[in-house]
Amino acid sequence: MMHESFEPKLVAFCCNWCSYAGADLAGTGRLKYPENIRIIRVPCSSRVDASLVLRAFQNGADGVMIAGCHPGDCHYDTGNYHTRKRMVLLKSVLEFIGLSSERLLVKWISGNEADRFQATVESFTRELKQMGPYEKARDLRCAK
Amino acid sequence: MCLNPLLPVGGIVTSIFSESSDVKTFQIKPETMFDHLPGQCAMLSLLGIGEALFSITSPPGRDYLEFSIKRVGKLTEALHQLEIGDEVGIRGPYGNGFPVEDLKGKNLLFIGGGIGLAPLRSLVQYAVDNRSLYPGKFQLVYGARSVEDLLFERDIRGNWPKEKDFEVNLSVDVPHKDWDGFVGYVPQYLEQLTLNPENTIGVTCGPPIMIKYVLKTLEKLGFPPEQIVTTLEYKMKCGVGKCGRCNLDEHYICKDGPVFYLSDLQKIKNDFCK
Amino acid sequence: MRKITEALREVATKLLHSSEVDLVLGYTRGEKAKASVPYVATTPEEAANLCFDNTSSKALSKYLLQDSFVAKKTALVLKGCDYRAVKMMIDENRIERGQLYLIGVSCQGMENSPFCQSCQHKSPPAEGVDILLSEDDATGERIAKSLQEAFPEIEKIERMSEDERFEYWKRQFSRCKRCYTCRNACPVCTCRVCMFDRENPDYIDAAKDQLAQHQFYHIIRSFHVSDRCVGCGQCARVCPEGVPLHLLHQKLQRELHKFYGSYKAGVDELPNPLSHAHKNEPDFFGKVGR
Amino acid sequence: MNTTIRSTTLENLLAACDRLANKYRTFAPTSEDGVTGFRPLDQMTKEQRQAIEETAFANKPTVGSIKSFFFPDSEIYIKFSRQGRKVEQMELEGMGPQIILGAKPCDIKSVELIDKVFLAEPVDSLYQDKRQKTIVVATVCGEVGEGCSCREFGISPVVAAADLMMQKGSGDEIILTPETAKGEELVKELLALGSFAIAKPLPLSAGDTAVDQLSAEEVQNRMDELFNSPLWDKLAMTCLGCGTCTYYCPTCHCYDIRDFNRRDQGVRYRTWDSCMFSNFTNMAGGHNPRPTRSDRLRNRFFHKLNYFVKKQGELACVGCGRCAELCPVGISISSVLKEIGRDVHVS
Repeated sequence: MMHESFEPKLVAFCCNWCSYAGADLAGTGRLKYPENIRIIRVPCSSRVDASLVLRAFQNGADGVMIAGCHPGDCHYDTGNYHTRKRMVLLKSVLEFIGLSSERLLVKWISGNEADRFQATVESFTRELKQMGPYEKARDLRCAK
Repeated sequence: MCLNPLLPVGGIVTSIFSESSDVKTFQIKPETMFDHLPGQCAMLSLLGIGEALFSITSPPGRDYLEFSIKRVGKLTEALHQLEIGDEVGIRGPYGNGFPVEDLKGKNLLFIGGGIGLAPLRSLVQYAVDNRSLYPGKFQLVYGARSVEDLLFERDIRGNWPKEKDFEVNLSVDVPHKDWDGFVGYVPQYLEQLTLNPENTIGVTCGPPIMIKYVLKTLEKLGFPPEQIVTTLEYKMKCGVGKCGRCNLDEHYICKDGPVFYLSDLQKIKNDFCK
Repeated sequence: MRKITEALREVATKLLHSSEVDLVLGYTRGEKAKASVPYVATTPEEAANLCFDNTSSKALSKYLLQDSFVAKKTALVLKGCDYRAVKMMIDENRIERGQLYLIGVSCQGMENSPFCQSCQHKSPPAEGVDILLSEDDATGERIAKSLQEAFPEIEKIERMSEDERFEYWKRQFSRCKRCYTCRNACPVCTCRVCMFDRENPDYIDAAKDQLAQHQFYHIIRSFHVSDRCVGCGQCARVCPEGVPLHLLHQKLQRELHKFYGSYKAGVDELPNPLSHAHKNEPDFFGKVGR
Repeated sequence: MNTTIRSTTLENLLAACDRLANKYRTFAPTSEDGVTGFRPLDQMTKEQRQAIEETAFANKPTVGSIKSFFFPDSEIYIKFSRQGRKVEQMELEGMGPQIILGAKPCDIKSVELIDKVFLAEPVDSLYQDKRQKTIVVATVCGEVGEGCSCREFGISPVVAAADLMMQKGSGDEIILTPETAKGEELVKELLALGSFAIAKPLPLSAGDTAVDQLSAEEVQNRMDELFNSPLWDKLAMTCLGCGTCTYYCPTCHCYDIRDFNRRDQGVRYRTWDSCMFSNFTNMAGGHNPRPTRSDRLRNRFFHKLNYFVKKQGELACVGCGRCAELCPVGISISSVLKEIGRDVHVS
């Protein structure tokens, strides 16, 4: 059941050195990607811990994406190793508590992969539209 | 259902004066003005950020309320970004205020420390405005950490020294090249001044550690506990003696205080400044 | 556990008598003969009140971080799980081994605790403690179970649909009042200032009727202890609302072992799995990105 | 003239309450995952509904007390939204009338103690509104429960001053005797439903004389003597500094005021706070008048056995036994009363 009118809110934590550069390149390259995305620039994908992801869902995000450098390319050497270790565990917790872990997407996107950034945002937005609005982890005192 | 005492009313900021790098004095006109005693406080609030109790630094009888606020935390930080014309929540007055009746006809010794001069200023100005009721000698002993931290320049160097029989003594904790006044802590300064406890009431307000030693020094200088008045400051949330946190023994500082005679404090078992 | 109690009293009396230690931290009979409670003996006479039985479950090691213990030479009664928590705090330089006299006890398992039924570290290693009191009566309720058998509820929850799982945990978390007993009783939750106690910035909102805030607290706390949990079972035992937190921690530990190999906090050496990361670890977000 | 009525079974009474759901929301004691507490009838499973009778007529209170009906764990009292620099407050929908079935004598007394604080000037309107809109139906205990000491605090387990008294008649019968106008009004509405009959009130035992009741005066003085006793440091050594004892104590009424906002909207709410947390008194400048756990623990017991007596004339404890049962390390009011000794009882 597709929610035609529903426009999902997608919060993307983009690592400054790779994914943010990729998103920037997509922009300068006139590659269109859905404007549902709200990009938050982080020094490294490992800056994002469980509390930031949950805070995004609390504030009404329908999907959270963490985009970092490909393992091995991290500007800080081991940053994305921590990210993948932490996020696979967070996804398990979300799943165990019934909070639909597929709304948390982790993707490695390097500085020159503008098309990969565009494709990821498009597919994730489509999936989120399919899943519909996300209420399970939202703080009900603030509007969507 | 009666009105909820915790609901603030609106107040417009009508003037802002920077006393120092981290203290600003705000003049606020509440929608419904309320009269107050010197030494009473009011809750200032910014919806979404927080609420805190501040002493009213303007004397009673004005058509505005003044608050001097030092930047120490989240709310005070936000208050410091207010501009003239902004709205702020306000409710009060809270606390018992200074015993203005008992002070009539007495010599008054005001002892302030840092931002602690704010509640005293309300009393000093009230006494100056009603000099006939308070004909005695006025002495102010006011200390701050540094020269830049001395607040209310307009009063301590401007109006008050010009008042009849009003002796102003200022001190700073750290020396400064063009400071020729006393350097050291207020309790030490008291011992050097000529203070005559006879028919004099000492009123003090400042950081807890200063109050602790000022009270000791005043007693040493012959002031009986009944002639020493102090204020205490605890974390306060409701301001109406119900939320339970600001108790000193069984007294709620927001309702039974913040002003206490030393004679009352000596009956209290708990030490307000451990 | 009667023999251990007698041996414990004897050791404690000797230690206090010779003032080799300032105090002995152990257990004593609770009021109304319910579970035994933590107890501090400071004189040889008080040592006679010490006891150890299958309700001496409270983890005692965290008290050592309190100012009232820091300057004292302390003797401490340690079950297998308690020893693991103490070892971790020593390795993390939070407490001084030199200030401690460790009295290990061979534990037969606390009453109705799934952790104890599947525990593989019943008593502290002899070389890790100053004295090891053991009692070879096999009457303890030790029916060794595998982790799967001891925590059947985890499979039951995993088999539920996503909505059923959400409803289950929503019902549990909605009873939570955030009294923080689970955190204060947890021997491995030892940050100097807990992020939930910070006021500026306040990471968590104090509302007790918002499921999102309860989820935030319980997910992050179980996250923080996932590679430190020593399986003492206190979190679930102390919760006044009966929230089965041990399932959350056990599930997370199981996931961690599945992804990154088994690690026994307080047994294997530091660093714990989540505090380091390497190139050759499996990458679950590589090709597929899901 | 209070008209006692009889219901054939408790289930019949519950069904009647369901039919009155558009006017009253009814709460009853039951258990969920092994923890007893009050839950609305409209959100109960079948098993929970069947567990009501046993929980309501047990000789011990539920884990959660009725305090939370009047002083909820969290309560929004301002809702606002912000456009630019202008802040606008929105209307909050009020609460409808509610019925609490099965409140115990100790919990009812604890609400009376909190009344002394919240209904004193300036009256706490949030609390007062809930007090006025709630009908309390008491169920007494047969005798003092295993972990309870209500008698020591002048509370008889067989007497309760509530709007209605619910007692077991012969067999499965339930007898309802109104004691206030609110109770009387509910009885009228129940009678109108036609499934109740007028009955003779059951003899209410007068409750035995205060057999070993503590004298508030004596306890207060004894506490003053114990101010510098090593007891507080001793208890504080094993105390965990958590909030269980204060959140589950029916007479604890301390609260915090907090703001929650996201971008341009938010709320200000009141929520339970605990004097056992250091943030309770920790000030922005870093000064904390009660810095150690021993200070806080002493303050908590002093408030109940000394300060409240000095301010309100009564001990702030109803002997419900929750602190003894729920404290993870076994510290409770009796740990202090033991130290106070025997000679403080009403002669």
